[in-house]
Amino acid sequence: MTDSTTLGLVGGLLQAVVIVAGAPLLVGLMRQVRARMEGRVGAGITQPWRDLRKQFRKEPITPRGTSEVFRAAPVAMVAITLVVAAIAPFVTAASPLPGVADLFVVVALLATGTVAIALAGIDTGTAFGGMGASRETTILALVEPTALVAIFALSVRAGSTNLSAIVDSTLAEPSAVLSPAALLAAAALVLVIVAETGRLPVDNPATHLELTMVHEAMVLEYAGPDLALIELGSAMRSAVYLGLLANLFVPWGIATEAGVLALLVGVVAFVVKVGVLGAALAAAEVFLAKVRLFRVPELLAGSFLLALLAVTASYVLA
Amino acid sequence: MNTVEVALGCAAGSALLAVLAALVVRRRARPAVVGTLTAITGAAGVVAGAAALLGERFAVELPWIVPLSGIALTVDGLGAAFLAVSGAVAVAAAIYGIGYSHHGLDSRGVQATFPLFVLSLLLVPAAGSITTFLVCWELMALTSLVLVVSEHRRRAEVASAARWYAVMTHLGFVAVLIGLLILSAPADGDTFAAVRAAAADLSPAVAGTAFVLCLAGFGSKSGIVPLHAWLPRAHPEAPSHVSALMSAAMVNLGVYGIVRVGFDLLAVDAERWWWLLVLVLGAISAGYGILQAVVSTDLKRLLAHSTTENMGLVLVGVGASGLFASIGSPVLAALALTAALMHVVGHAAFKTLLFLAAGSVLHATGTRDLDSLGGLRTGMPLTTAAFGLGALAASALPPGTAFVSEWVLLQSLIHGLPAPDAAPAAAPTVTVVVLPLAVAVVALTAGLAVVTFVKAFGVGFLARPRSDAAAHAIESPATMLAGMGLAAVAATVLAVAPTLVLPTLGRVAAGLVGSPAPIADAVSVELVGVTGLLSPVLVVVALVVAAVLVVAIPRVLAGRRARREARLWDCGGGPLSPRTEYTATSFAEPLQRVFDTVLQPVQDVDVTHHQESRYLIAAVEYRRRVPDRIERHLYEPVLSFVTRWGRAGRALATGSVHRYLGYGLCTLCALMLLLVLA
Amino acid sequence: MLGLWRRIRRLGRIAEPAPEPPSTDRPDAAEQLGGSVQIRHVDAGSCNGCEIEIGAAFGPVHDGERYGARLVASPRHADALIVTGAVTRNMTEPLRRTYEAVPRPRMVVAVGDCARNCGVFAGAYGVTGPVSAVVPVDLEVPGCPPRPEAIVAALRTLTGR
Amino acid sequence: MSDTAYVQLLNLTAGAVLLCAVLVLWRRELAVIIRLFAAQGVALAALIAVLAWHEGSPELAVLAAGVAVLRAGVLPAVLRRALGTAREGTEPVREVRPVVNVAASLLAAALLTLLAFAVSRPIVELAPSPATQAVPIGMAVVLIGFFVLVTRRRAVSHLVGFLLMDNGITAVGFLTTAGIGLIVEVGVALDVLLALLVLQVLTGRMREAFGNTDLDELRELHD
Repeated sequence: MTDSTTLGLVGGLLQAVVIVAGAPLLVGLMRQVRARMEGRVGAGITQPWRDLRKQFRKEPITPRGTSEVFRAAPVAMVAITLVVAAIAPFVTAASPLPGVADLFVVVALLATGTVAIALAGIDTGTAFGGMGASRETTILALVEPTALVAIFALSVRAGSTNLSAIVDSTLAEPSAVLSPAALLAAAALVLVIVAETGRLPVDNPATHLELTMVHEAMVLEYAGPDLALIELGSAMRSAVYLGLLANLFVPWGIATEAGVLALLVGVVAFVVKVGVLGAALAAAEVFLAKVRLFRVPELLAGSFLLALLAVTASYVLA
Repeated sequence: MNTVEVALGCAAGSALLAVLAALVVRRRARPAVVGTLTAITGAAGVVAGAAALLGERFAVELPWIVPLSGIALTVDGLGAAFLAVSGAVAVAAAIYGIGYSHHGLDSRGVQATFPLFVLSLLLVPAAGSITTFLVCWELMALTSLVLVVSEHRRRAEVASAARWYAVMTHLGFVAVLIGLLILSAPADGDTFAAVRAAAADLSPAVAGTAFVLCLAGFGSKSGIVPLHAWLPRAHPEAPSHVSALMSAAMVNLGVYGIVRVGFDLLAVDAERWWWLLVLVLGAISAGYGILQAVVSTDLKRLLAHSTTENMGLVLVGVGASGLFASIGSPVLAALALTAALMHVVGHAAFKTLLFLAAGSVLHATGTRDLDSLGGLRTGMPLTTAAFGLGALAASALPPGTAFVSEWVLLQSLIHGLPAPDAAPAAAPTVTVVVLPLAVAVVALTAGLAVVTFVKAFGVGFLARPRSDAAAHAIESPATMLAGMGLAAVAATVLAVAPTLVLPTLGRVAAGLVGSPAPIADAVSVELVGVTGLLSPVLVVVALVVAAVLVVAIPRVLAGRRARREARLWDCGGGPLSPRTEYTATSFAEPLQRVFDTVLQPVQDVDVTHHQESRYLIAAVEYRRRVPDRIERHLYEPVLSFVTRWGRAGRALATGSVHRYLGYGLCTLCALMLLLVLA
Repeated sequence: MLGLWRRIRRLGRIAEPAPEPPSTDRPDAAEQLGGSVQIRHVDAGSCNGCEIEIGAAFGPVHDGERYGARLVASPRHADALIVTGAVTRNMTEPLRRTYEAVPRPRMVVAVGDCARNCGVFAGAYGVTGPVSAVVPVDLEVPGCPPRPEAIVAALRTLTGR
Repeated sequence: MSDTAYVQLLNLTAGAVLLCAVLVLWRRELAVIIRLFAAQGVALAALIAVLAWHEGSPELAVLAAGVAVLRAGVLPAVLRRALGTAREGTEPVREVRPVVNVAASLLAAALLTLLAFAVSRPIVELAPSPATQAVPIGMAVVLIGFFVLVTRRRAVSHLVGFLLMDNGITAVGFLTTAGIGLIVEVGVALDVLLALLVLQVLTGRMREAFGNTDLDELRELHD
């Protein structure tokens, strides 16, 4: 058993635990930041965990006329996100499953999670479920090109789409982070993340008005443990996306050799990075309003342009 | 006496036996006998292909069959791949057909044509000479045409669809004919070997013309934009197992033709612009096809459009491969070509599955309109499972069949760009400009495919039935389920263990472009020459483990209350009627709005008022159509032109015999004059 | 944007300091919730006076969320219903169905005099009766309309924070 | 200054110039567009300053200062005045409905950038140096400016488009012939000012004539 494999296994397990435990806290942190900037006190960053604990204890409800798809979707979504949380380089650069830690695979896996929830939304047969599914998949389809071209821009430098390889190449030459290519790609990926995690200005996670919902509309039928899984899953998605953004561009602190201290530093660095990113995102949201659904394509076209510029910039500006 | 020869012999024999049986066996037993024999034909084809892929070579000349040139059969690696695919699709379709044929498809003609169609599908990739190829090609076109019209008594649309198909496929045939004749003219003999030998001293102009003609002909066969117009008409109207054969096996042969001509016959004088053309056509087809699929509400039409999309992706791979070969990086060329071949195989598997499932929906409900389907999962669980599997495979999501091939394709595209600090010569401007756009197109296609199949599966099979037919649907007979089962197994195997075929296809591709094999023989997909590693089986295992954890841990930690059934949350109002559900049309509406500059949908709203007061509305009617723009702007002018000339020509034919004889005389004199002058 | 930022800096915290936690005894369902109560609001026929006060209770000044209460969009997500107004005939069945849609353990808070005893609408022809006549009520908030402080106090009784 | 730092700074400033052009295409509010144009002026000046620093030539530094004053100070001020007078009028101060919708024009900008790259690749390979490597960005800015000129309806955004083209030309000029751009720059600046004044007068006249500056109104003059 080589050194990197042990590092991969231990680190993978560790970072999965960290993400599952920390994702609700991240959501709590973001709510707290918003509350403070709106002059409120806020419920404290542990509130999401209280909500989850309560919902796990509540009674599960099966709406009549829904099928296994409806019941399986939350499990599938959380499971997929858990896999990503275990394999992508968050705490350690080495991955437990190198054959899965590929940027395409990760992006596609997260998309699969979205699809599971969308199918569940359709399966309820309510108008809101279908509406949410339709909007969510539309946004998903329009985000895909941006995501993949941005990946392209990142992987050209590393010569591979393997996440560990990209992280290592960034660690090898830190100056590349300040290159226009990297910055443009980062900007594009930020927009991708905003769209995929359903934050403002694409979707308002705190809305009560069904007609403006995207993600919420699909999960209106879930109750108790199923709902808890959904909320945990979407919290983990945000954590995973932010973690990817952080470590693809600012990987420093990530554990590269096995060792308790290295892993500890890795965990701390990861938590700090994601926390800062999340707080920044939440703070930015205070200044934003939700754009109309049919203005979203403009936003995504812009991000696609940024990604494409990132690719060409890496050739134009040697 | 090698396996390929024996297997091909068995295939031909059982096919002819099937034709005979179709003519003599009485109606009730006919589908079973014909289906079984045709399945044997397909299986023999698979065996032949597999044997040839494993290295057996086979060539035979049968001068006595066709006068003048005779028949020459040669099975090499490339042909073998397509042979095996056609055979496999045929097995599933034939078994399925046994149950499917019982409503009106068991007439002698149809039953006798089906085995011939299968046989032609097996012989086209096995053809070793241009004459043989053209003969089999035409046989394939005619038999498929007969099968397309086989339901014309039941539906009026079939006739027009068949007309479109007949015209386009024969124009395509003419193009291929001219192209191949140009190639065979300088060669001695018309075997592929001779043509290959003679191709070296073709002038670039001639070679280019020949290639473009073949591209047009073969492209129209695989539904490449702008020659796709027949495909979304003919494929839906054909009986579903025939649709499967056409959409999963026949279209592949167009790709086969392009690869055969471009990489094999004309390999020596292939030029970069050929492959750029192929790449661009492929990208356009992929994007346009999937856009049409997203907005179409007819289940089988949706699948047909998605066929155009997938063939487009294959051509993107082929074009990229040629491009890489032309800039001198054979490893990437082999990789891209492998991706294309793998996508052909995967597409064959899941498109068969999807068409067969759609057929069993049609069989059970009598409708293909997604807007009136829904809730089929209760009535036909197995079909639902089959279609769900196919949808997952088609939407390029892990763990799905198409994901593997698209991953390999993307890998080749991405590694096509060398590191930025490499010498400019290593990265010609064209690649730096084209590759990112190609990646973007593939990505957009993947995204839209997700929407398409979420729509098809979710709206068509989940939720609540939108019509009585859908509410009372019952599961299909066992043979149909068996056909679907075979396709489902194939799709699953290809998704989880793609390395059963990938390295072999890699060797085929490598042999064509002259490079080392691009994919290592391992459990996980491991690229050779460039870094890239994907192991689908690990993805599956990881997902299963994670799912178990996710189910188990909360139960252990938080206990569990009893599940309660409750009425759907209808905001406290009355029970929701199916009319409040999202339909396929409404599901695709946002995308249609986003892309309305491309699609230009036609929609109109009529409001009928009460006669008492214009403020009271009696009814609101909303109609929306998404006409095919390319068709409107490319085909209709041509058609109107042709009809105009037809009208003009009618003036010549007054019906008087003397005038007709006069025409004859004039022609005769004109010819003699010509002879005198010459 | 900068202007908004400056205003945020200038205003700082608007919320008033938390008053003493209420001493009223909690319904035992509330004990199982552990400091997190998600609330679905149902207007069973109110004059919207109570709605305004509920809005105020979740506004920045009183900030009901700081005690772990949150308004949600669907009764499936909810632990408690806040019902306002005398239950009209047309809202009787919807109210019952909404209650059925809430997963157990569940509670009902009747906010305002109308919800408690139909207030001035008692005996009106369109009124079925008070909320307690349709669904079991766990907690009542008097007042017409009740002050936001009272509503916040009721929420704190549920969350126990 | 160290070579890598020079390259980094050069690239960053060039990237900023391009980014401003793209954002002009993205945003609708005319005020924001003008601010973006000013930002681009700053970036351009910074670019020239970096060149000056690297070459250690004082006149380049002077030019950088001049560019900063003109592109980031004077021209935006003039534009704002035009906008201010527009505000007093009844017309909206946003690019309400461009000829090509925003999403499409962003994709068009992407293609234009690729085109610029493809076109200027040979030029770059004549004398590959960090400065010339950035030439395609100047080209792209020129093309995007032209695109703005073509597809935007409001006179002010037309002016901005025109000025974007000019910025792009200036950038190309400095990146290729660093140092002797003085005469070029002065001449360009002068005729820009001239054109700007002309258009300024035109917009004034138009507002008097039609009450707003939607250039489609000019069709009226045709007959």
